Amino acid sequence: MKTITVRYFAMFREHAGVAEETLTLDVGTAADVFECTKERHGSAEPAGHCKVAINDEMADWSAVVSDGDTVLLFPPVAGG
Amino acid sequence: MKTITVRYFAMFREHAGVAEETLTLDVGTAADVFECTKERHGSAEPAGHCKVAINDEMADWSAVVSDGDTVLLFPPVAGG
Amino acid sequence: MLSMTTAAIDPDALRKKLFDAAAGGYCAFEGWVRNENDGHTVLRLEYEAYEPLAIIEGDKIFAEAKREFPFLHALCVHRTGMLEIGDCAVWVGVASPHRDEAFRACRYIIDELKVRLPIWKKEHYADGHSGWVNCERCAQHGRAGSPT
Amino acid sequence: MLSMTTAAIDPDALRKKLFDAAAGGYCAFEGWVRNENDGHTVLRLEYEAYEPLAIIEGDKIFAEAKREFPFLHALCVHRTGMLEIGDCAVWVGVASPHRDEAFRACRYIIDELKVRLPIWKKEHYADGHSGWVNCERCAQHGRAGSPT
Repeated sequence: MKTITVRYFAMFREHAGVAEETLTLDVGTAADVFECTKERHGSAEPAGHCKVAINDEMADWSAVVSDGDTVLLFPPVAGG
Repeated sequence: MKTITVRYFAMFREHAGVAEETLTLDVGTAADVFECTKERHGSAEPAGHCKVAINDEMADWSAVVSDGDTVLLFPPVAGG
Repeated sequence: MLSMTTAAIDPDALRKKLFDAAAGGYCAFEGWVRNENDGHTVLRLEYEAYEPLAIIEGDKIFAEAKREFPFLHALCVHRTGMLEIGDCAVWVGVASPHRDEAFRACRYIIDELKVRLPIWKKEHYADGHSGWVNCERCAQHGRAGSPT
Repeated sequence: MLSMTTAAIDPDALRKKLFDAAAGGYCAFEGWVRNENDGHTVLRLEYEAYEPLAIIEGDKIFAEAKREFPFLHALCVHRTGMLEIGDCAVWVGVASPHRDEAFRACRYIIDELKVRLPIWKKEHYADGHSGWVNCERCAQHGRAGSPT
């Protein structure tokens, strides 16, 4: 089990009802973290449309998360 | 013979030394007028790079000029 | 260089920062909050950004644009928070010796910025609903699961 | 709509004329007098125009742009007379619902305007010479025939 801090943005934050939470999860990759949060809070958004960062660096969904990491979940963007 | 008022712009005006002059010419088309002014004031510019207007309307070089017309000779443009 | 602000954007002040005696062409783009999207009457737009990563990604976009379309100076300011109709949400300006690079770099920057920066916008509609732009599936879910 | 002026162009005032609640994208282009052309140091630029036909041709260009890239509003102001380095010689602004039309219409207008309007510019160089831009053959003749 790993202790992971998850930060939610925009729609994801609204779904979760919190901007940030620290969870104890049995996960390997960033994609696993995303799946866990979907089970927890719901979302039909596929990972392919979303982006993820680990400890303030953009990452692939296949990136391995380590105990103590902060994972940022970004729904589809629309700047400008 | 036709009485034609010729107006010169930019470099053409500098060549001619006048902005406008009224000439009595034996000409048929706007191109003929241009040739006459080249003989009179000099210029190596081919008509293809220049534009002509007759009585404030853009015209083709093949347009026929009439007695009393004003012919405007435009060297190559470069706005902006 | 990209920066974020919650204050009103001042295009004229930004434009003056790009002045250069070697610049012959200047191109600017502004995104304004408009009153309609996809058939819905929009009352206002709410922008949220994650600034630390937006700045980093913005720097990458500027570097790519400069490599591709060499320009002299470029700036971009993106506003966040609640914006009203007509407000300027984003401003991009580019100065270069000739106009082609100015137009192309400006277009590249705004195009990339819209799809790569961690910035989200929520439309508030006349009918009382609201929705996150570009987030159709999660918005669908949102409608089914929670009345946001 | 195109207009000509001998006074300094005020981009911010012009930009405000294009505001529209239905506009989501705004693109502007400015041509600035730069200090160099073709390896020559330029001190200033002199613009001459034949306004009656410039206005007519400008209207045609705007109509073409609007047909091709439907926009809400567009304006262009071209300055004439003697301009110094850094002065704005021409300003084009376009507002449209989406950014693509704004960029494309703006580009179309400035591109066409530069080759179609009866406007001429004379560069004044640091070495004391001057030359009409785009008028190489008559310039050659000018150098040979008269010391203008």
